[in-house]
Amino acid sequence: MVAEPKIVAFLCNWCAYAGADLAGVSRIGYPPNIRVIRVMCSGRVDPAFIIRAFETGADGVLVGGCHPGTCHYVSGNLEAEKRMENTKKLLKLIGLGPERLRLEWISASEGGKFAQVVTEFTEELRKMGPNPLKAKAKMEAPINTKQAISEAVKKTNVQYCLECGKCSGSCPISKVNDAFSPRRVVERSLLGFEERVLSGTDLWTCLTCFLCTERCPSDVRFPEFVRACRPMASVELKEELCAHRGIPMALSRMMLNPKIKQDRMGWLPEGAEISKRGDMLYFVGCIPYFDVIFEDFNLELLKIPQSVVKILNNVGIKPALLSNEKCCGHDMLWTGDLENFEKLAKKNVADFKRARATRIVTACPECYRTLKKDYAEVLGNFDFEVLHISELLSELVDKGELKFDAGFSKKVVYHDPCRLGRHMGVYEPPRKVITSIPGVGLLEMGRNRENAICCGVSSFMSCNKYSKEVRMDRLREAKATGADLLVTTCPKCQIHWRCLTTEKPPIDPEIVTMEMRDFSVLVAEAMR
Amino acid sequence: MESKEEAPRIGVFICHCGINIGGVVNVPEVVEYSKTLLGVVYAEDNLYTCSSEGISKIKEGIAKHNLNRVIVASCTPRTHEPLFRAACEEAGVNKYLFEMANIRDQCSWAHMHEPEKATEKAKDLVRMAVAKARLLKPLEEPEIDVAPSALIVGGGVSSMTAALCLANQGFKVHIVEREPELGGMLRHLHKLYPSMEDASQGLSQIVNSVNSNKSIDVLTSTVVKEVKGFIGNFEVTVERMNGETTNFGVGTIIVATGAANFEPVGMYGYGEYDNVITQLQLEQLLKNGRLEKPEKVVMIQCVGAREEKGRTYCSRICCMTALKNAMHIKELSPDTDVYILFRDLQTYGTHHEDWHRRAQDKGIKFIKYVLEKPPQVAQREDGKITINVYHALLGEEVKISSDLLVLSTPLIPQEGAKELSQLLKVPVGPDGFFFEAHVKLRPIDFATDGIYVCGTAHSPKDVAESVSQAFGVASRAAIPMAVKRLRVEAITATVDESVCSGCGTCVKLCPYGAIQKDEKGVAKVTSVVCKGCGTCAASCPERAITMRHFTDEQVRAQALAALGRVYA
Amino acid sequence: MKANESVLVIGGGIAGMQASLDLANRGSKVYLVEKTPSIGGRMAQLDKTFPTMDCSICILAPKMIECLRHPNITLLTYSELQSVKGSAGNFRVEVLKKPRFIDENKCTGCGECAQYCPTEVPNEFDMNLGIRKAIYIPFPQAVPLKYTIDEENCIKCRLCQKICKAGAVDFDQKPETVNLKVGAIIVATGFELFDAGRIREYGYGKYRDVLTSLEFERLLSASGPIGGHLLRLSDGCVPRRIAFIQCVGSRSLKGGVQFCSSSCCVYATKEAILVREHHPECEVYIFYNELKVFGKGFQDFVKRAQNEWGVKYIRALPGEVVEDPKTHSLIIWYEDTKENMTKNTEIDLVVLCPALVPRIANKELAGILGLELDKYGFFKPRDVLYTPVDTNVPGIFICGYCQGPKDIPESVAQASGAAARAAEVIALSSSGGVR
Amino acid sequence: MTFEPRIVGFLCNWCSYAGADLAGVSRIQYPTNIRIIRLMCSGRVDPVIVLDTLINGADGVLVMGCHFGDCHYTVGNFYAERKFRMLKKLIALTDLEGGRLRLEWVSASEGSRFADIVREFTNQIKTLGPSPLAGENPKRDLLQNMQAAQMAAASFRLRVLVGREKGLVDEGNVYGEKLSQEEFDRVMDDAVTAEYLRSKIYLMVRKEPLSVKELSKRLGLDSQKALRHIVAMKRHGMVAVGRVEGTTPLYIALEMGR
Repeated sequence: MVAEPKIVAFLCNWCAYAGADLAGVSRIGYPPNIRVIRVMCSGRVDPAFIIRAFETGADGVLVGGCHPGTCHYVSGNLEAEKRMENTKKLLKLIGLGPERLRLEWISASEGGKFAQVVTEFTEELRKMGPNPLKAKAKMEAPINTKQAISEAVKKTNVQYCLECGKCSGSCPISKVNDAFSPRRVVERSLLGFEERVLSGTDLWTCLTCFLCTERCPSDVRFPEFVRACRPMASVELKEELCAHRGIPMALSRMMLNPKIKQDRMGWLPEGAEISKRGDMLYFVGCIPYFDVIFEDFNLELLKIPQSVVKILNNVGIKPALLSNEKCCGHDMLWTGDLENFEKLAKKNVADFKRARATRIVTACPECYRTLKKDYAEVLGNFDFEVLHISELLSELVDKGELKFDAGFSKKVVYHDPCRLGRHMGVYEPPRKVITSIPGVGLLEMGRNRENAICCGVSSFMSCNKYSKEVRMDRLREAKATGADLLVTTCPKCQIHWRCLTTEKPPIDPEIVTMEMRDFSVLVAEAMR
Repeated sequence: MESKEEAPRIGVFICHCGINIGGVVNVPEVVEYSKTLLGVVYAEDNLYTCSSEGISKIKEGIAKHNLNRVIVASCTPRTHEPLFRAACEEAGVNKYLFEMANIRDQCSWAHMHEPEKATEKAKDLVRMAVAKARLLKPLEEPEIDVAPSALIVGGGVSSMTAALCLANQGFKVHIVEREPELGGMLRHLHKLYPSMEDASQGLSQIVNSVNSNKSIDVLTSTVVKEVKGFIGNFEVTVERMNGETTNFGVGTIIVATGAANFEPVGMYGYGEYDNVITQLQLEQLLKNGRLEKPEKVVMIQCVGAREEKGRTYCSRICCMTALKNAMHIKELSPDTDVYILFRDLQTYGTHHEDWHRRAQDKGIKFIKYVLEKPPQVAQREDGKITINVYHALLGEEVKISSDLLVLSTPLIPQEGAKELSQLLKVPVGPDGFFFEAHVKLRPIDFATDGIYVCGTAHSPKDVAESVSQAFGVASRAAIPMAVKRLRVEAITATVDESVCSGCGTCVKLCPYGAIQKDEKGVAKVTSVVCKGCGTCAASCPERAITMRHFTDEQVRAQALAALGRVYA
Repeated sequence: MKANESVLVIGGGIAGMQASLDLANRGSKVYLVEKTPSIGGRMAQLDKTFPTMDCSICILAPKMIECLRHPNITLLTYSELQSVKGSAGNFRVEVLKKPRFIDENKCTGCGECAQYCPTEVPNEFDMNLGIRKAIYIPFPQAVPLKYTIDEENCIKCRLCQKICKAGAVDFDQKPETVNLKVGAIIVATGFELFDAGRIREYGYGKYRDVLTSLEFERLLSASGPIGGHLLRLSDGCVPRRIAFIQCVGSRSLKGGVQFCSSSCCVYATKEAILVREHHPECEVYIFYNELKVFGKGFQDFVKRAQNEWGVKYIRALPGEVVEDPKTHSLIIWYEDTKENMTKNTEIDLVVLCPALVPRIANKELAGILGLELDKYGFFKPRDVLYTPVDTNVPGIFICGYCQGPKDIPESVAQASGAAARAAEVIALSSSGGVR
Repeated sequence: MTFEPRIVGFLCNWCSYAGADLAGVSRIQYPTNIRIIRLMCSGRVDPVIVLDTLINGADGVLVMGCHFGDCHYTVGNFYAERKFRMLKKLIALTDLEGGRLRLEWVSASEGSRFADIVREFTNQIKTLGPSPLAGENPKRDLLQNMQAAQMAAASFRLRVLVGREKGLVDEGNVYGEKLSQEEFDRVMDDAVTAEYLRSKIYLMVRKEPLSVKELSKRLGLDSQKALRHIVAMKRHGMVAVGRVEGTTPLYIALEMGR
């Protein structure tokens, strides 16, 4: 027998919900597949609600609101319309198809229309077949946290802490938030107050930027300790502290489903030379999704993969791409979802093999670190060479094989993303490439290379007033150099910085409107 | 060289000592001033008169202006007189025709904020020196023999190390130990850091080689009763427990009496609860294997040390002792939780830091406490000790209930240190430990020639450090004994027979018995024995005694010069 | 005097000098080898010494001169050990005497030559803060007071040759090998400074007003590059706020050395007091993690610095020293670990106290002498407890900082100790056979 | 212009002088007024020289030595202390302020104690004001008293007593008779007064021949006592009858040994 479609409906209190009532009052029948959730306004419906609904197995989601012009809250419904468009794009990318999401205007007097919409939608969903995704069970925390933590302590040298305070004197967060001190977390763990470590927000406050690791004379690797503890930490708190309502991670989890066929290649420009298989594989990462999720920021993120392909083609490389590439799993690894991280890693590696790749190039520092370092650790054997685009290009600069056509005179300041810099020690390649662009002058911020500070947010966790301080601090520092352009290799840096424009009350545009460019985009711009 | 006849030709050399003097005192002004003084034929200033450049300047000056008196106005004669005297001698001026004006230690440094007044004072000090110099007379230093034997007071590891080293150099050694057996503090210790070997093992080796060494004469259960004489010729009287006394002579004396352990009665429940003990007592338990496998052990550092008042010093060894014993406990029972409550962990140098890291590996728990908020200690009904310690970092009290509380207490001066210091006429410092001649460059000498100090009698230190010092004194003491003959003080008293009435007052009051009445019934001074204190001269009813280099005339001249009056 | 009654001492610092003087005074012949042009070592570079605040060169100079004048001591400055053969009681040693291009017997140290020499070179003795000429003495109280031409920088204009009335300049001087027979050898090569630039977050080498403590000593010293008038190098202003940072490269398991240099806490205290002495209005901070006050009189010394001199101690190792992009003044970020508050403060002059590390050259020397080094590069005692100055090679002894971190008095006492052991060897060998 | 006292310090080399050095080394500041004379031992401080210093206009004299038991020469400071007591007694007779003279024990490790004493003593002298003996015209009769005191301090009798005190009190005299400290002090007091008066008489008659009557008047002493002193002085060959005026002999001073 065929499974009956399940529809989750979010109906606004004043129109659609009333319409649904009317349908009942008027004894108009409609299929029983629908489960109605009442919201005060369709504007309240967060894309995250929808994504989560699909992630947990809903076959369709219906959003009902008032007709344009009749919104009880003036314009809530228009807001909803915009969001639904955006969400549809995500559904397209992830391969569920936009059709499973439906927005309808239903007034209090349109009982009939409501019944009709439900009936039609149920039919369509029947035709589409069931949503491949199913609700997944929550992961169990390890039983013996005490032991797990003491193992983590040994693994990350936490026992060597001398309480000198160098970590908190370095930590960008501690500087703005006295409540947070890496060494306090350390001391608690050492004196056997594990519970308080796991239940508190400290674990989620750490940016894992490795600045303390870089400087700790006792070689205490705090971020790694934090990472090791997070799987045991309170999941509720994690959800609560996660920015953008966890959409990115939800999407990543969805990709795990074998039946999911993503439609993520839309960005690929005409005439780009790529292949399905090949020695060098370009690992794109989640940029297509970010492009949609952070649409409003106008960061033109798709330019990044486009530029990378252009550059590769220009230097005579025809990269292999994965049409159904999975998330590298970085955020899961760093937020304690080890189970799914491992699954993603395995799937990606399988795909790499299938594509007969031996070398993997990426333009994203997180992907870079995750593939190069963490995959190897988790999977044991990982025999692929992982390159950051800047490494690849600087080699070419050395060989004199990197040719630029269009030089442009710009003062550029380069920001070292934590993952590329301190995590992986890649400081010079991007600089070498940038300075090799005709006309480009490279400036340095006071805190650069090992001493660079984080853009302000990591893994979309704990985005708050403190991370805001950090982000502004970094932007101010960049501005102070007098550069025209702030260049980074990490799309997330740009996202986190640009996100400041949405802050209320608005932040001095002087600071936040600094022109930014992704490394690859900058390079590509200098090529024909 | 006879300078009585010829008129004084005085040269004055005034030192800037970099900016130590020059930064406060107007040196050029003082130079000009000294040129105006009676008898001064030459004056100059130097950046550092003690530099080899300065020294050659003095020599040049003597030659060029054929000076027969030299004055250096710089630092204190206590450290620099020998150097300048030597320079004079090399230039053919008897070294007792040299005089110093202390315009740094007792002027520029002490009056840093009053440059004018300091300059005035400097002038006076130079004037005083000149006044004395005019009356100086050349003197010769008699030579004496040095007995090739040493007395070592104390019988611990420092003492025995020094003894063996001296014996190997061919000297006779007498060890006087008041305890019935040799060994000192080492007898009470279990293991020794950093090597963690048994204290008894190394100790027995040393004791054996000491006992089997023919050149070393060991007197246990014996104390020093009296010491007379001077370097090269000390007369020692020792007394055994049974009251019988022995005398013998030695050339040098080494103080190696060690230190005692502080008993923290009334602190943290010590003496009140039986499971509150000192590290030393813990060593005993470990030594005799009498420590059960406790669930928790807590150690508190700086108990009775580094106090605001009283015992303000750091005892140096307690932190490592605690680490050592903590590690030992962990070896005996890995499941025991060991806490060390400390202020600043004194893990200096290489080995100590090593052990610190190992202790961290072993999971020993370190809690920093602050002097303002010391741990609170109480005993529970079940006998466990509860320790409440304010944890500054966590900003809260941490409560530990422990089976055993171990107090790390400092080493304190050996009882009888003060008596010995008076017996030998050597000082003890404010902390009660023996006080060396110069903290920096004479760390194991006393100001008194021929007497030396080593080991924990000098200040708290561990075995390796004590042994280093012990070898050190073995060298210092060997020097005069190796050269066999010494030149001694020329600054001695002399009696004017024509004036002496033979009243014998001086004979009675001389602490060295350096004055005897001769057959003519007048007083006579044995100058090698005379130490030159001058008490006799100041007391002679007939004022018949002249104290060389500090004659009535010279002193009076200085005094008058100080008052701006000319000596008539 | 019999060969086996003489001793070779390597290193002309306070330890080497003390060992030499002890031996010479007891009648042994001593050859004191120093690789720089003057004896004196590190102590000669210091302005004052703790805890008595004695003027360092003032108490050292007499000893240096005593070494020079002593009939039993032969100074071999500007020389290096080349080879050693034989065994205790009977070592055969080759010492390379580098050419000074100055006839030591003729040179009066008048310094005319240096006045005319056209080539200016940073002065190593002043930690390269000051300058010297290509013909030079490292410092005014140098012993012997003989000039040296450093080949590297000399432009062979021979002006000095024309100037020198004593006719001491001799450009034809060749390296010369001195062969010695000695009964025992004492090694006292001291220490060098950990490269503070390696602790990048403190900006040494990047900011002009971030100095090392030894550079600071030279600034304080009257014979130093700016005559002891404490000023900022960047702008010549009197600093209003000075900070000392402890443990730069020491006590660390990463990027530095694991051991504690044992003297920084106290010498920083000394330097802090000196600052207050120079400029009473200048605020002084000492950033430390653990105050090592184990030495005799140290704790009282620190108390005095706090109570009488108003030196402020902050228990924290700062995270970083950054330059304010606008004002260009230095800002120290730190967590005051007594209050658990992360703060920052503006500082005019930052003094780093780098780890004092064994000399790199020890490796080579150890090779020549056949000595063992510990994992840090210190010479290894035969038995750490009972024979701290002995080595794995009988007849060769070690003392001072090269044996392990220690302060001046400890070095002096230990130097005497090494002298005593050497004396034993001599005694035993002259009475046949060494243990 | 404020009064800047001239203070002379007699310090022993081993403790006090070292203590003074330590004060400087530790940069402990104190007033500049003191001028230090270094002696090997406080026992070397001869009362005659101290008095001489005061006579020549010192506003204050500070004698410093080792603490009891620390003396480098075992007992030098004991003798210093005894001499000093005698000195104080004499000064008391001369009506010069006793506060101008002080004895203190300072060890080599007591730099700050040294500074404290100097500071405190200097202030004390400042409050006392300039010495009446300082400057161009010193107070004449006080000067004469002081000279008498100095002469007494040089006298055989007082010096023997001081030198023998230890012996007499602890070991007893040749006949093995011991004196108690009190007895000795009584003897000492009498001797001091007597020697002082005789010195004074001597100095008077040295200027002009005087009769016992006149002397007793000037000394404010009943003539019997004055006569007894004269007789004693005649015996010691200090004075003789110069000439006889009517029936009253006038005495004159004789030149003495040194």
